[in-house]
Amino acid sequence: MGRVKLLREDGLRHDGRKPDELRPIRMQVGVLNKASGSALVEYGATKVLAAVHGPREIPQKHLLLPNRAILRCRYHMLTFSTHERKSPAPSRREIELSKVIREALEPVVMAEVFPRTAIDIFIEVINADGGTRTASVTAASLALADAGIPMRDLVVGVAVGKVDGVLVLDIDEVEDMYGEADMPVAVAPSLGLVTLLQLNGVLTREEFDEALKLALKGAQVIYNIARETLKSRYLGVKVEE
Amino acid sequence: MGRVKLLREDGLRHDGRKPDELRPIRMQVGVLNKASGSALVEYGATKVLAAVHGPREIPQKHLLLPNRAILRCRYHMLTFSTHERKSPAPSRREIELSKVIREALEPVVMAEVFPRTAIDIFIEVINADGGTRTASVTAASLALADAGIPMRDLVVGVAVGKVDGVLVLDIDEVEDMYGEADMPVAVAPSLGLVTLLQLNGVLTREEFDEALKLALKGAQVIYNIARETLKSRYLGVKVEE
Amino acid sequence: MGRVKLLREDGLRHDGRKPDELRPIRMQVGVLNKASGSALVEYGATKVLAAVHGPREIPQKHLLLPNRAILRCRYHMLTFSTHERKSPAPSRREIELSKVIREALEPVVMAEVFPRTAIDIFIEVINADGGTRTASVTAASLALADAGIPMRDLVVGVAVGKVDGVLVLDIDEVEDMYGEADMPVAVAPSLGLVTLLQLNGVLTREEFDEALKLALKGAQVIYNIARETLKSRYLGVKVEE
Amino acid sequence: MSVTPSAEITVPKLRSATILSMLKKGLRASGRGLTDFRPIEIVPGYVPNADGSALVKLGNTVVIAGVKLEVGSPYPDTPNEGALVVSAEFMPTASPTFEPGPPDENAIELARVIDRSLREIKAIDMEKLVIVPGRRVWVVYVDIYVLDHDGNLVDASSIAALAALMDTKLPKVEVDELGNVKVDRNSRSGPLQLRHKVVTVSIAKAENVLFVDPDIEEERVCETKLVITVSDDGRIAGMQKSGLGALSVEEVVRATEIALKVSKDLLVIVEKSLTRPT
Amino acid sequence: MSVTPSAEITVPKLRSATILSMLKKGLRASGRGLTDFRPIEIVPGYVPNADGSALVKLGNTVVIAGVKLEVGSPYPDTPNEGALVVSAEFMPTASPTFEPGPPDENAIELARVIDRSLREIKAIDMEKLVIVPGRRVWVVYVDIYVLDHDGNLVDASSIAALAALMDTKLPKVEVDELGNVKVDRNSRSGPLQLRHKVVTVSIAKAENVLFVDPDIEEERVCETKLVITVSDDGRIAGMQKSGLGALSVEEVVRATEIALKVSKDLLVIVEKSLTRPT
Amino acid sequence: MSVTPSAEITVPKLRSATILSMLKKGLRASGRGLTDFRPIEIVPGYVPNADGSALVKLGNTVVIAGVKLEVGSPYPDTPNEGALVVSAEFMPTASPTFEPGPPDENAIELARVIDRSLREIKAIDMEKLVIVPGRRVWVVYVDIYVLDHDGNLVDASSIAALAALMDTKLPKVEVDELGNVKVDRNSRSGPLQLRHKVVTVSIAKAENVLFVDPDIEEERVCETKLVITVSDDGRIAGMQKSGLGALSVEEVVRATEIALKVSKDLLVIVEKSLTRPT
Repeated sequence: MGRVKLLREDGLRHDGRKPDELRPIRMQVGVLNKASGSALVEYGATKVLAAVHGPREIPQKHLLLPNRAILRCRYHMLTFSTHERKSPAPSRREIELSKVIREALEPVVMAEVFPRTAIDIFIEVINADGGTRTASVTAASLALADAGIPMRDLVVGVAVGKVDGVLVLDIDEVEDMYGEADMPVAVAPSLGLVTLLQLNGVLTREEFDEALKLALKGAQVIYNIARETLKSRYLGVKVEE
Repeated sequence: MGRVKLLREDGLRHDGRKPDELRPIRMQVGVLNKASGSALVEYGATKVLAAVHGPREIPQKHLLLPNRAILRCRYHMLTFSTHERKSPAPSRREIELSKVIREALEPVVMAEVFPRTAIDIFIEVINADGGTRTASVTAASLALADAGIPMRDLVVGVAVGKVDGVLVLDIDEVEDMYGEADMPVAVAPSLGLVTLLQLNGVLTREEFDEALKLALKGAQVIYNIARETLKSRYLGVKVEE
Repeated sequence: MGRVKLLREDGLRHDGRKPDELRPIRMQVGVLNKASGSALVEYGATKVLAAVHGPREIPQKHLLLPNRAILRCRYHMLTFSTHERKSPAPSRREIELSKVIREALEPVVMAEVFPRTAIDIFIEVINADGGTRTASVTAASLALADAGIPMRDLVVGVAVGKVDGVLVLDIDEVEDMYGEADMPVAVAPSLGLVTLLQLNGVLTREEFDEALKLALKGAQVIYNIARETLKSRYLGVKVEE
Repeated sequence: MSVTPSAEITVPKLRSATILSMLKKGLRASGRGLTDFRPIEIVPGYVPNADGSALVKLGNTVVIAGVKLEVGSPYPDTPNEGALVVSAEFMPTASPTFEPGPPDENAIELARVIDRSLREIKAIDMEKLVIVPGRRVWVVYVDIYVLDHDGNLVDASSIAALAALMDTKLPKVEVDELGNVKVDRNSRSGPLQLRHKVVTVSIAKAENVLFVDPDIEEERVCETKLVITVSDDGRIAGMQKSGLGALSVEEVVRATEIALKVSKDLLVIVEKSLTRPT
Repeated sequence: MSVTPSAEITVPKLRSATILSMLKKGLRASGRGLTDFRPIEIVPGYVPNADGSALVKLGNTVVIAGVKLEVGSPYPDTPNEGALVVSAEFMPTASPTFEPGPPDENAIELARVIDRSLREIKAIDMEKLVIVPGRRVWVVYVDIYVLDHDGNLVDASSIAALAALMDTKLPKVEVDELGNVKVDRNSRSGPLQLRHKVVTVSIAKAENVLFVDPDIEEERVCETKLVITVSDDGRIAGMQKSGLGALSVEEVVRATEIALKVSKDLLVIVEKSLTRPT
Repeated sequence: MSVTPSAEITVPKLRSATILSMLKKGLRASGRGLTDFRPIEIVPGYVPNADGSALVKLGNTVVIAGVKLEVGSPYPDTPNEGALVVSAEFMPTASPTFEPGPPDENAIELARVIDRSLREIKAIDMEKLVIVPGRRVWVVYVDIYVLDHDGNLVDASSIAALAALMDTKLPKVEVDELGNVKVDRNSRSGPLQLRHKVVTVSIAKAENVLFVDPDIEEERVCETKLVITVSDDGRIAGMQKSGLGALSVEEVVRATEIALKVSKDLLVIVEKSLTRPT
């Protein structure tokens, strides 16, 4: 297998981006009718749908907590979202990411407002081109806001990678597959909190510090788009009334 | 694979039947001891056992309905009932047929008489030679009657097929496999209602109308046998007393 | 596959034991912190850990009995405990042995003392070199005692086998695999009761009677070790106070 | 076991009375005629990683279908044909009452109805899907996901499945001298060949009135449904009574007539969506 | 996890007292002697699509066993032998307390007891089941279904399994020069070869009395059971204590004696059912 | 679905207040310093039937890891490398709150964190695991069982996995001219080659204080954890925030510093346990 060249001679990435450049980001909220809240988020060709049901009562009473709402979260990939067809059975990866994404949202959801209820978050990866878990955090965050769930801050996600020895922002599938490291990060920028942090790959301490800074920078841009999306929807609703 | 010839030169079918002729039909009720009701039904070499438990309380209270009994139905094939050994895991076909058969019985069972209970119908295909779902409807209907469940009518089933361009009644496995269409039908003859209708195959509108008539004709014959079977059992019980 | 020779010319077994000789037996109780009781039992290279939780309440109320505690028992093999890696999915063998071991313990546990509770017994086979089910009975029995569950007697297990035509005590994996019969037995020696008895293989009636005697003889030795183990722990606790 | 469903989301009594009393007069609460479909929007090629895909909106019902082609072995009894596998899932995004997990009987029934619609009439030219005769063929996976549920999932899914198949392009393959197949999904050898186009028309029955494309409220008050598959040459290519109730013979015949008529418009709509530049 | 069972269907107190007090006197509520079996009816060849089958009624207990032969690979350590797979299911038709679903521990135990009964004594001549030495062999699937449960399922099942195996005829096979095997189930090459016949005899214990063939009421009041497999040459070919209670050593020995005696009659009954023209 | 956990076993209020108020002062209820691990005991070769194994006690936490080598096919995209499969189970022996059954999300996360720790830095020399190039390779199964749970399962498991791998000896194999592989587990061809050694250091956060190796009570009162994998050459080879809470950027950086320092001692301890005569 020939080594894939991820950085071009002009220092740009295989798709023409600069190392610290995001892919085109698109967001839309309120895309579904039967959910309490929903959002569609695209990072380049990565396309993720999130829906929220709740806060609501559930038959599984033993799961509920007396002092807060529980979050239930499923990260799920459509079979045709990936290069090779994904088996419909839940993969260990999907189970892990469901947990990691839930734990990225827990710090900002004001769950104490709705004791003895469940807030259910369903994430469907429609097309996977790298960064699905970080786009999922962003989409889930928007869907929660769209559902009117009070939150301390929006959480947004972005991955930093290392390819051909260089740290790059918002890696896509090819960069993830052939790169040396993938570091997904989710942050609540106004709170200054990191709520998701994974590193798959190897970095020196210096590289790690730099990668973290790059992620924060990218997250801030995505955060601004997310807030803008919610604001224009809110304004839109106003106008319609 | 050589094309199988399903109609002989004399216009009769591969087993010597005329196009509108049923296979030998045998029925027996009360064949099991521990069930509330039971029936064994044979259409030619197709052999189906149905058992009914209930109306009864069940631990899964959340399934129950306040204004009627629920029906629960399982269509299940023994591993050695088919030409090739059937895997013991429930197939998608078995799941679909369990639903289709339940929905064929729902219109005649007077479920409103037993609110907050379950009526369970277990169908075991002992030998499969075509027409198992329609024989199952007939057997389940007899088992329900044997269990003393009040019913608006008996439902009986029969399949019509198209083989070598000709519509034929009560198709067997070979005719199903190599024929052009298989149309299982279940009817409640006294009510004039079609309670199960599927078409697997392609028919013109004219063929469809003709096939439906043929099915109704066959169903009437089976209906008469079913009523005779119940009557003789009832008389038999009387005599024994 | 060449026939394996299990008896040497001097009449000793492949590992140098006499026909009626046990392997080195080691027992230890209270080996775990979070369980109500626990024991580690070794018959030669066979190594089994048992833990008991309870008597305790459980969420599955429908399983509980009004007049006694229920026993719940799982016999489970670690994937690397066997020669070939064991699949992590529960095997039919594990399911059967869980039942057989539970039923070997039922006669001695004074379950009537703790109505409407569950006593849970978890057995982990760490290394399997023959006799895992009988070592499991012994370990479970010690773990129950360590948990302070009142018992009518200790139950201990040992297997007798037939190899090269000779009855031998406490067979190991090789003797089990290439021998002619394997007869695991568990007894409550003070009560004079056989609580587990299986025969996998073929014996004449005379051989069976002799095998049973040999098992009882071995069990008595194991019983003495088990009682000694509990006594020294009890004394040990005393001293520590 | 198949269990009598509880009415998960009940339609308010007043609303359901309105729907039914209007139906009796041949009218629908939405203002639609009895044989009118809701607006249909089709976005072919919605999923780049699929070999073919379509997003379909039927009113507020949203369905995605995607096609993936995989190299596999042919069935022993059809060594020179490709294979077709249709599955469907009702996503928890689509309704507060849908639970995540493997497809339930409703999703399985839907998938099997669409599978038979495509299979019985040989909609796909299976013989064109042979890669190494007798040994390697294309397996066509059609996966249908219901994302938003506002009624008539079967027809929305059948339209999505058809549109996704019409959008499908076969990946290029290389076969070496040993018969090993190498797939290159970045190049395409051409579109999937369809011999027939089919759609389902679900006829709902309530108050002895038959009508098409029930929305979710109409579905909850109607007695039963008859799903009828119609092919582009006007034949009946499948049928399935679905739901608790029953139909008279006369109603069955009338439903068939409606389906044969309405299906023509549906096929035109699908056709157009695929040929317009997207 | 194996769990102490709750007495799903309890025998009325008075009835259970009667059964036990009669047993104490060596009598049974049914009038049977302690070593009497209920009437046994065997219908070999009950299932045309099976390669061998038998319907067995033991009193009101009804069991079907069917045999299917499939071409498979031998186990690596026995390359020149066929394989045997025994399974059992307790059907929900058999008792209001049986749930549909995969076999529970009772069904698994039953299947494994019968599997070992047949396997350990090499009841089937496994070497006769080789089709292509080292590569293709017959796999013998014995599937047992309990249809009606009135006690003593193990013995009814062991009789059914034996009768089904005795009824089994091997399908004809053709092997081409490449070693590919083609099965023709419409012709038969001959009966399955059995080297030994075995039956189980389940001895129940209550009030320190041992008796055979317990019906369902007797099972519910008895303390434990000892299942003993006996071969046609009078050897003990398997054993399994099953149930909550225990036996004394003396009881074990006595149970063995009973089983050795009773088994002879059972084997004669099976033999006869298979040789009479059906 | 991943669900917010209920605090299965709650720490008594007074105890939890003590732990937290001491932490605020930089002290721990156990008397340990903030960067002190509990005593570590490693027993390599604990399981004779494993190809490599280790029992690890970290305070009262007990974990067994075992390695089994099986001959398998390489992944298509790495035809000349062996494969690694890591799994973990939390045994019901370890805690009254653990249920038997397939691994839950916590066990799966733990296994995947350790899998990536080993995989990303290529700790195992995968190219040394080829038996028949392109066709047959060793698959390295690392199975981790938590037997007693007193907190910090990840670090105990990562130590156990590393020690088990260091204990692993490859079975001898013979390859015949047809490429068939025969394994002889009774002889060994040599130790498994490791290119790197890695351990995880889990940093807990409570009251804005960071500390290592939380015991079970500390885990229950802490807000979140950051698991950091460090390699023997002082690089960061993996990271995972785990738990409900969040960290500030400054805390992330500080945690990394702590992990880099502490990991050196851990690696020395593992190294020693494997070289001392056992």
